Amino acid sequence: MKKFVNDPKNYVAEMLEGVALANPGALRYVPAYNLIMRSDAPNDNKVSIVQGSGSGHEPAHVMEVGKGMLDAACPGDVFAAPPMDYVYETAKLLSSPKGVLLLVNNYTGDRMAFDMGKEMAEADGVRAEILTVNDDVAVQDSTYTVGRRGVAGNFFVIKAVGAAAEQGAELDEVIRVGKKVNDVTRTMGVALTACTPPAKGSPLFELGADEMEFGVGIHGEPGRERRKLKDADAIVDDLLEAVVTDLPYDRGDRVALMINGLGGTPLSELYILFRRAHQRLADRGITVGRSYVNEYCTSLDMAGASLTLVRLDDEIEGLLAAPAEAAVRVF
Amino acid sequence: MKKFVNDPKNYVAEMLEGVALANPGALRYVPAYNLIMRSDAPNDNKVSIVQGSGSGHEPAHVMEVGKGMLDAACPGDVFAAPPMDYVYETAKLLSSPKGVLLLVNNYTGDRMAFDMGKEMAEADGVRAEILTVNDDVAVQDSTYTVGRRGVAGNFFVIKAVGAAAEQGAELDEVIRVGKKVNDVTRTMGVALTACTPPAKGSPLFELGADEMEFGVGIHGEPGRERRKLKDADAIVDDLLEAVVTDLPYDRGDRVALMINGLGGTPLSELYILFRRAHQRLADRGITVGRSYVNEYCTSLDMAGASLTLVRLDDEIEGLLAAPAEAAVRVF
Amino acid sequence: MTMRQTEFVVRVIAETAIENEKYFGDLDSVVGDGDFGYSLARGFEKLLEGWDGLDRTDPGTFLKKCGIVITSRIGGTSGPIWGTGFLRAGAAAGDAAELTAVQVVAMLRAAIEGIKARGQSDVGDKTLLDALVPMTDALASGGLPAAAVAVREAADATAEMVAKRGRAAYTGERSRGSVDAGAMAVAVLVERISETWPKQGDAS
Amino acid sequence: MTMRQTEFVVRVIAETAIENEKYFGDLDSVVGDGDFGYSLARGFEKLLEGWDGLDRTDPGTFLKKCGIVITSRIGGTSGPIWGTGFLRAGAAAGDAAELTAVQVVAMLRAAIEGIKARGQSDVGDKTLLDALVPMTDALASGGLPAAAVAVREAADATAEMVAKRGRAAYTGERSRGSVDAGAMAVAVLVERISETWPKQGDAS
Ligand SMILES: Nc1ncnc2c1ncn2[C@@H]1O[C@H](COP(=O)(O)OP(=O)(O)O)[C@@H](O)[C@H]1O
Ligand SMILES: Nc1ncnc2c1ncn2[C@@H]1O[C@H](COP(=O)(O)OP(=O)(O)O)[C@@H](O)[C@H]1O
Ligand SMILES: [Mg+2]
Ligand SMILES: [Mg+2]
Ligand SMILES: [Mg+2]
Ligand SMILES: [Mg+2]
Repeated sequence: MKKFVNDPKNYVAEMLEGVALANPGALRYVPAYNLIMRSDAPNDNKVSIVQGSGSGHEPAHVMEVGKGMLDAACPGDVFAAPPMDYVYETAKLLSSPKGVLLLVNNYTGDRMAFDMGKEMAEADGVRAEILTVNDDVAVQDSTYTVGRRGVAGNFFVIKAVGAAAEQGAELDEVIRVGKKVNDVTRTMGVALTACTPPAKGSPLFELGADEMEFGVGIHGEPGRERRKLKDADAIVDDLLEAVVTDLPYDRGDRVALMINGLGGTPLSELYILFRRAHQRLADRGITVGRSYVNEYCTSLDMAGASLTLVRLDDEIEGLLAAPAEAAVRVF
Repeated sequence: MKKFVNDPKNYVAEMLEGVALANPGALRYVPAYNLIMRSDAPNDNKVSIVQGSGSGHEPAHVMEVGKGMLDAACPGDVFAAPPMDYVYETAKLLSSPKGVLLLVNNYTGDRMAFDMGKEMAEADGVRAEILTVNDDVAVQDSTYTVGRRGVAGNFFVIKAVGAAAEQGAELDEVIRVGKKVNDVTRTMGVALTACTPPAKGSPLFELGADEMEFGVGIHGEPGRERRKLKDADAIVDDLLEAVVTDLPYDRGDRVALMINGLGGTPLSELYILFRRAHQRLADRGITVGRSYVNEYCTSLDMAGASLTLVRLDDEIEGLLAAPAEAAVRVF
Repeated sequence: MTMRQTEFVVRVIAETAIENEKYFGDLDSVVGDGDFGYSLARGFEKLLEGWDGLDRTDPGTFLKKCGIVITSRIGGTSGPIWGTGFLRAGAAAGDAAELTAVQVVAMLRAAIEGIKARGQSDVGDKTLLDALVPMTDALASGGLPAAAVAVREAADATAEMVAKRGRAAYTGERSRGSVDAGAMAVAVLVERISETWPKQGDAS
Repeated sequence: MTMRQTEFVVRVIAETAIENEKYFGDLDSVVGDGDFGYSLARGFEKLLEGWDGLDRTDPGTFLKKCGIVITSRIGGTSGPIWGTGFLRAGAAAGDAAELTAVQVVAMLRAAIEGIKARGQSDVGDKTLLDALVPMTDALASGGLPAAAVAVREAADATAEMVAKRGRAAYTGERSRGSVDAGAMAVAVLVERISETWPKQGDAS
């Protein structure tokens, strides 16, 4: 296994310790609940923003804790939703008179843990609401499934609700904003390699040298279909077609465009994808108002990328442009 | 080849176009010289800071162009120093009465291109100086070799000279600061996989499942020696031993600690490495004053990491803490 | 089923889940995300860590306490699903000191209803329910040996299904051809209980 | 060597470098960074793009113009090294309309001195100099066929050396056992010139 890992059972705990050590003063770490929280949270005059999810998606979400972003994140093990307890304890610790907003990526396990954790916290007097993120167009929303997955688009929901909460908005208002952003956000992903969960020690699946998985989520599972590998531009065209036609995004729209790396793909390639997407959006009469090229929501070491669009209006653009800090360090 | 790539000959140009498209207004792109520059550069009241190097190290250096960082970067092809022409034209374009500082990572090709480019620019009346970065402890500095390589530590030199220049320092002063930072910066790297240059289309070398390359640079070449893979903590201990004993860093020192990903290693693993390094430094009585965990200087999609220490004093810490912006987008 | 036998069954489940961590994880890797074995193993380890302190007033109380640990400490989909199963089984057992075979079947049916409600799922969705339900039917009509045979057949048969719930559902038609990890885990656990039960019966 | 023959030699070098992009790159992958073939190929492509516009006043001028293109447009170590070689050779040729064999050798010696100065390198450092110098010696004493034989032997012999210059030097002792990419490139180019030269001689 070509990974920096000690005992795989300690993978998440050691990572979280690292995050805490790298952000002394700013973040607090509560090992019992895999909890990373702002040291200055909760704040009585601010809605607390919390997100769980499995680990393995870094920087989502533990490294998105900071001013104008999340107040706390309580990840489960790699690709496993946090146990209900973590959600319950986190909600209690982050309890504010203005309320706690629990952000959930739409997966069976996460939803169950958050539903149950929220119920229990409410029984203890915590004011809590859940907001579900489901931006993935690879999954057809039907009565047969749990519905669309929450993938890299969660960044925009976090950023928007984080900004609104920081500005003092009430819980209802924060939820309105979050729903609004989620409703105009769509993502489609592609994987070039399978990832290797540390506890498994080998890739989750085998992929031929000339194959890719189209329509993947963020848990290393196979996608909608296996396709022949294409060049970068052709892949972008396919991703963009799926995303643009889904909402749909129309001529005259102004959007945020995100190219998100899945973990094993270098920045250089992400910018090559970004270039094409930007050009093709221009061809369609869609203007890129804000650009995001980096890793935001990953699947361990998977080589691959996802493309996200957010339809902007003045309100959303203002929230996305609002100042923010995150644990993931650049300077 | 599990990469997002079109014609490999266009790899660098397409990436640079992407960078320019993602930063409208802020950056200017001059295709003829692979040049990415601040739109507001040159500034008559500021030393211009310029860096070349091969491509494939992103975000170094094109995505480090911005206020308080580089004024321009002119990369060559993947792992190839920029042609002399690029350096010459860049120096002319960035010419300021206060001077141009050319940062060079210490490699034969880069040094030759910058020496020649600088000479030619000077003949055209440009005031230019060269500052060489050589932080890699894997290479023994001897008369037989070109000397130590410049690797991820270049980030700190860029950050410091960028801050000093932004504050209006004169060229001599900027150089003093840069040399000072370079002198207290040391790095050691390890690779778990070989990287795949797009034009080659296959990994540069083969590495057994239980092997790693210890003491690698940033061009995908093999390192000082091939070793048996160890667990993350043991690898950190070896890296740290090499770095700490080199300067050496002593009990009572305050340092910046950087864990730099080489491109294919996810953030989660970098924080696992960071944790151990932080703990071991504490054991040695060395305090971590500033923490850096991310990709700063990569080798395409190579899985691996490097560990950098910078001995801090008030001056260096102030420069590292100064505000800065970079093309690589986080929010 | 006595208190001791209840303890025995839960212990076999826990130990077997821990032993099969890798196998269960590999099953979940085919069209899932590979964490199923890890989640179960870590969760049941936690159950065994606090084993001696669990309230043993009666089988129902014991099962409920197990359910609380599982629900609160196992992550992924499995924590809530398995925890709910244990909680509902415990509740159905009431405060009886010993359970008849009929009561055991009723307990399992309660667990199944709980899982269906929690997972918004049903037989045919390619989940552990597709092993648990046929197993319970067989147990009711033919006892443990029949249940062990039925559960293996049922788990194998999930290979023919298209997943409609859980992570495998995202892959749609591609989920056909491989067995469901949860269903196969139920089969392995029930087989192990069946294998070890006679000895337990003798000993008690 | 006439102007036409000079053009011919440079053209063969350019075309052969472009044809061998992959081979040269693979040689540079063993203990280097794999860009050597790419750098040479792209650089000589640029030379051929502007081919018709190059000043052909005399062989010396022509070689200098080639050197300027190569120095300014090829990246990596190879641009400055190869460009310097062409520039110095051109300078040594002066404005002679045709060069004698002795002048050609002197030109090559000038190129070698230029490369040594530019690269701060010498024979024995495991670089292209270890092919270029023995080749020039053989050319002086035995003409082109002898040079072609000598250069191959010399390039092969670099496998025994430890690199002291260039990227391969970073790997220290590990550089032993594989030939130097630059030296082998020189061998391939000289062999090709030698193979094609007679036809050229006939045609001119
Ligand atoms: N909605 C559901 N209802 C009942 N069982 C389910 C449901 N979703 C998944 N399962 C079962 O859980 C197993 C997967 O568990 P686990 O790996 O913990 O979940 P996750 O998909 O969150 O990684 C599946 O094999 C299936 O048997
Ligand atoms: N200092 C030097 N002097 C002369 N030739 C050199 C020197 N360094 C390297 N070379 C030659 O250049 C070749 C590598 O060229 P290239 O791949 O372009 O360089 P880089 O190491 O910058 O990637 C080597 O095989 C060697 O023959
Ligand atoms: Mg999971
Ligand atoms: Mg190179
Ligand atoms: Mg799973
Ligand atoms: Mg090279």
